[in-house]
Amino acid sequence: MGRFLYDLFYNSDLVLNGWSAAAHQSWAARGWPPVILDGLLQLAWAVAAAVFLALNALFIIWFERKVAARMQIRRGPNRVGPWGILQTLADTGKLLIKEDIIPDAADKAVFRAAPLLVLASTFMLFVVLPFGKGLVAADLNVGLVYFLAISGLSVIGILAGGWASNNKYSLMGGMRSAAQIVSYEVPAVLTVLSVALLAGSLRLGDIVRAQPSYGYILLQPVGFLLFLIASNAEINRGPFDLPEADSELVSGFLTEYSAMRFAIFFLAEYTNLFLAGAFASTLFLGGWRGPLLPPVVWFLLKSYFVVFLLIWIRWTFPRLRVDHLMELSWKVLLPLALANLLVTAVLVKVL
Amino acid sequence: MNGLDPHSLVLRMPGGNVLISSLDAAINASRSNSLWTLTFGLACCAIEMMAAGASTYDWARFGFEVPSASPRRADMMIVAGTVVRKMVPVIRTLYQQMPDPKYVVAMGGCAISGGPYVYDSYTIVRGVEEIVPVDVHIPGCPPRPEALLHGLMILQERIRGQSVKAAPVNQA
Amino acid sequence: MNVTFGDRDEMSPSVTGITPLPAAQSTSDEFLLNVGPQHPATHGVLRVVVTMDGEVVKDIVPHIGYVHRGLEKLFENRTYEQIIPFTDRTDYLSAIANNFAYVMGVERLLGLEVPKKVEYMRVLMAELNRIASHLLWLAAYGLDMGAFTPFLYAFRDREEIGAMIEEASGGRLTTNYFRVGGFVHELPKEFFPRLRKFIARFGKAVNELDTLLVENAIFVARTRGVGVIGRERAVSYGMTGPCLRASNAAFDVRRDMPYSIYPSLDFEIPVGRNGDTWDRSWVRIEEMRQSLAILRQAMDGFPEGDHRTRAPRNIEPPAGEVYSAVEGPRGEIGFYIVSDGTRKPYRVKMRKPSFSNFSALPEILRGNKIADLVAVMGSLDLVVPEIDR
Amino acid sequence: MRSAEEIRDALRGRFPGIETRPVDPALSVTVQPDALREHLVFLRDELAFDFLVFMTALDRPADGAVELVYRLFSRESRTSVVVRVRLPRDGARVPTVSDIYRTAEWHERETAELFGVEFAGHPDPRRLLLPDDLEGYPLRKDFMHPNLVRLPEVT
Repeated sequence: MGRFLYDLFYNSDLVLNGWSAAAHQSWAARGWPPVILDGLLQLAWAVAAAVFLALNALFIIWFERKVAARMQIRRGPNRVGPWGILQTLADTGKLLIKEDIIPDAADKAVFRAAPLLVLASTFMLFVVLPFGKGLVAADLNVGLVYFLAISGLSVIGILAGGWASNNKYSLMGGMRSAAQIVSYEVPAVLTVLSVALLAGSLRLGDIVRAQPSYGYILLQPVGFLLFLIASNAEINRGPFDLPEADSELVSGFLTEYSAMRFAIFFLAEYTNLFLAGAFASTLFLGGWRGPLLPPVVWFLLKSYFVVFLLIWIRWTFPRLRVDHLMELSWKVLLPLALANLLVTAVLVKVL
Repeated sequence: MNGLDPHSLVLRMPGGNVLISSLDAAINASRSNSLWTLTFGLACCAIEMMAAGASTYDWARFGFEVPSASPRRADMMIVAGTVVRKMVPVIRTLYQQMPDPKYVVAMGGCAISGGPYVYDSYTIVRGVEEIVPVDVHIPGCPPRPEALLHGLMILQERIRGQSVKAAPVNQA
Repeated sequence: MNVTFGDRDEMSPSVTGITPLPAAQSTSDEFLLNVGPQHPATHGVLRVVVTMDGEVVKDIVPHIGYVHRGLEKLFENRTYEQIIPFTDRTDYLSAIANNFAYVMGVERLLGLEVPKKVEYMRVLMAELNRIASHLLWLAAYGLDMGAFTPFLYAFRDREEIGAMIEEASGGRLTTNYFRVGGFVHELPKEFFPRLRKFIARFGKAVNELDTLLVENAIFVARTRGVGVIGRERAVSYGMTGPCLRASNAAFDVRRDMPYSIYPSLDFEIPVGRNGDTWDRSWVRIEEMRQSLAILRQAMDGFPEGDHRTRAPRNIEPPAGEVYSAVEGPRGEIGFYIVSDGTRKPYRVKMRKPSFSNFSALPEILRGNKIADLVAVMGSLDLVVPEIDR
Repeated sequence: MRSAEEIRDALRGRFPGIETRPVDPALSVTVQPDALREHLVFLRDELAFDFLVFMTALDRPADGAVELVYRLFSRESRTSVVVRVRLPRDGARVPTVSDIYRTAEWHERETAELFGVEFAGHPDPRRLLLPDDLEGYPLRKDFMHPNLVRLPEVT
């Protein structure tokens, strides 16, 4: 039993593969088509990811509130549950049962679809995310490309939401967001490319395994910084939170959203925050690898550490202006990323 | 409503009362602990409202954390300051834009009755109650942040007394 | 308002009681954006309608009057003493400076001399009030710029000042502390030790705030060269206070229309070079430091004496008129009081700095980017009831 | 540095027959409505009164007049001048000075709606503070409004 638990945590790939093989065998023995089993297994992954997504969002919102409060010499939520840990649950519960308003002038179908689009693109990223050894829904051989492609998708939902609201603030928020995500995608791709050069693979599992014990952060310090900045901008968080800038655009593309639809956006936003941390730790911090502790724990610790960094940044800096934001991407990050890629390529060839 | 009313149907079910009361408990706990305010400062009271949100008083502790600039996500409107006639249509619109259930807190003398401007002012509205239904009045000119927090806790208590069987406090 | 009016460009005039804008000869590139009356950037209830040509502001029309209480009419039916608490509430951030200007005006009408100690107490209170007001500006401006944390740091120190003022006057915000001829209470015994501690601590805290917000690279990039107004234009628009001094015009009521004990105090008047948004911010930070210097001097030279002088019970100034002005946190706060010899003033006109400062907004903003709207409006440090009165 | 006396003499030299008197630390000058602009331009350009502190009005129903008050300040000489214009209560009309002092634009809009004074040539004569449906001029002494309840006299 102890052996089994140890394997479950430390050699999850063996255990999972074993289970999957056994299931396939008994399935085949009954003569049922294996494609259904594959579908069921994928469904199990999806359910697991959904549960994780919800729990993680609950935790991460609470975490951000507490961390921000401590940085601001106050206490943060502490009345609902121990240390206020259930505060997010109360907020979610309230949003669920609140009146859902769809403005008369809105494009109703698109207005309804937008939050789902955003959430779906977020959810899809979990497919390639390696939580631990073998703990990945599908370790695609083009995982990195998949990640880059899907992470750009959420902009469609945001733009749709902003446009469908038929409100100028929403529209401006949506437009800003589109411009921002598209321009920060470029340096993000270039930095990720240098990681791929180092690892010699686009499969995320291979990238994790190819890293030295200290991760790629020491080989790619500039790359890590660039990736952090670019992904921070892509998830629309401060100081790049222009699409939903309170003092300028009321709440940007979210202005007309209420109740459940807002909650979905909110959920997607915080899941994206986690994903930014998760991918940064996968690509630069050695992912789930680490001594002693089980890989899952290492992975979560590293991810939450990066999340903490992002929270720290958010609560320290004022917001950028739109044109400065674009300048930062095209005039600073892009040349840096190119130079970083060039240097990496040369070094990989020479060494 | 006739017999098809879902509330009475549930109540007629065996154990329906238990279901309703535990549902009430869950809903009221969520609602009362997550009151997001519409950022709506009119005058002096707005400064004390800001102070209530700042470090010393920190209303985030009670779940009033998220100041919402858009009425679409606000649960309560704290009318903090003097209401004059030019502002009336705006306040009414804002109230209508808030999703149900929604609450209104009249903070300070001006929002309660017109405060010091009751006499000799040709523009004053004598209390925001003339425009929108008010749940809690908080006296003071301006009320201290403690008074505001106290008033909000009274609002929380009133929300906890609600039941899905009855109409919410405010049926506008 | 920001949401769901039938027509997003403009609220219908029947709803707002506002004259509709003259129909603009709108070309297809123009874009009307309505900001306010309830919008986080307006700090209260202002409304501006911006005509944009793409991202550039072509014209901007401010609408005010959403907190117009008709105070000047109200004053005509109140006795001179009854007016004092109302002066607090016109500009709640500088209640004491407003008290100061009004009470000084009535004293001048009466020909009343106040004891030295009263003058010192007034200066102490006024400077504490100035710091508190600038701190609130910093807090609110931080929010405008998307930085939430300076808000809480500024409020920490502001609470300390509020506690000191409350100890002396009984009120945190609207103090109603001044009376014609002196003060309503003596300063409490614990006031000076507390003030000394505060000065020592705040001297460091102001540097912290400076580096946290005003010296921050993002902040500098957003404010340098943005919202520039030259000296001549600023003067012509009647701007005063930090907004004028940022435009390289060293005008300070404390020095140019000397009152109270300010001529005997040693302090500098910080002057900006370019008249841009950053200069307006820097001037305020620097003024907090100068206020600390004034507080130190006033505390050291604090004389013995009575906290009030014998003023007539019923204040009936002789017929005449007076204009008394003080340097408030936002600029020149003036009370133009006309007396007809009865217990009630014939007319009180309040000259409020925010009114003139705000009237220059179209001039400042024209030709800037729409993204600068918030930065520029915040840097003017507007208090809406002061504009509307 | 000019003193109040020098300013008075300069004004008298330029506009003979002008009525002046000292008030408070400032000098008070009463001018005719037609000559207002000329005086202000002279004060601004020749005597460096570049700062219009405020402008307002006083309602004098006993005299059947509305009195406009312009308070100017010179940063150079640190002196003030009050320029007054007396207008009839009915059909009060005076040329705008908003092109001489930009700040006068808003002050004039305010005075126009509160006192019922017409400023000829004003660039933007909309109401400033009051809602459009308010009738009458609130700061006139005989203003009546259903919402205006007088404070009961306490003896």
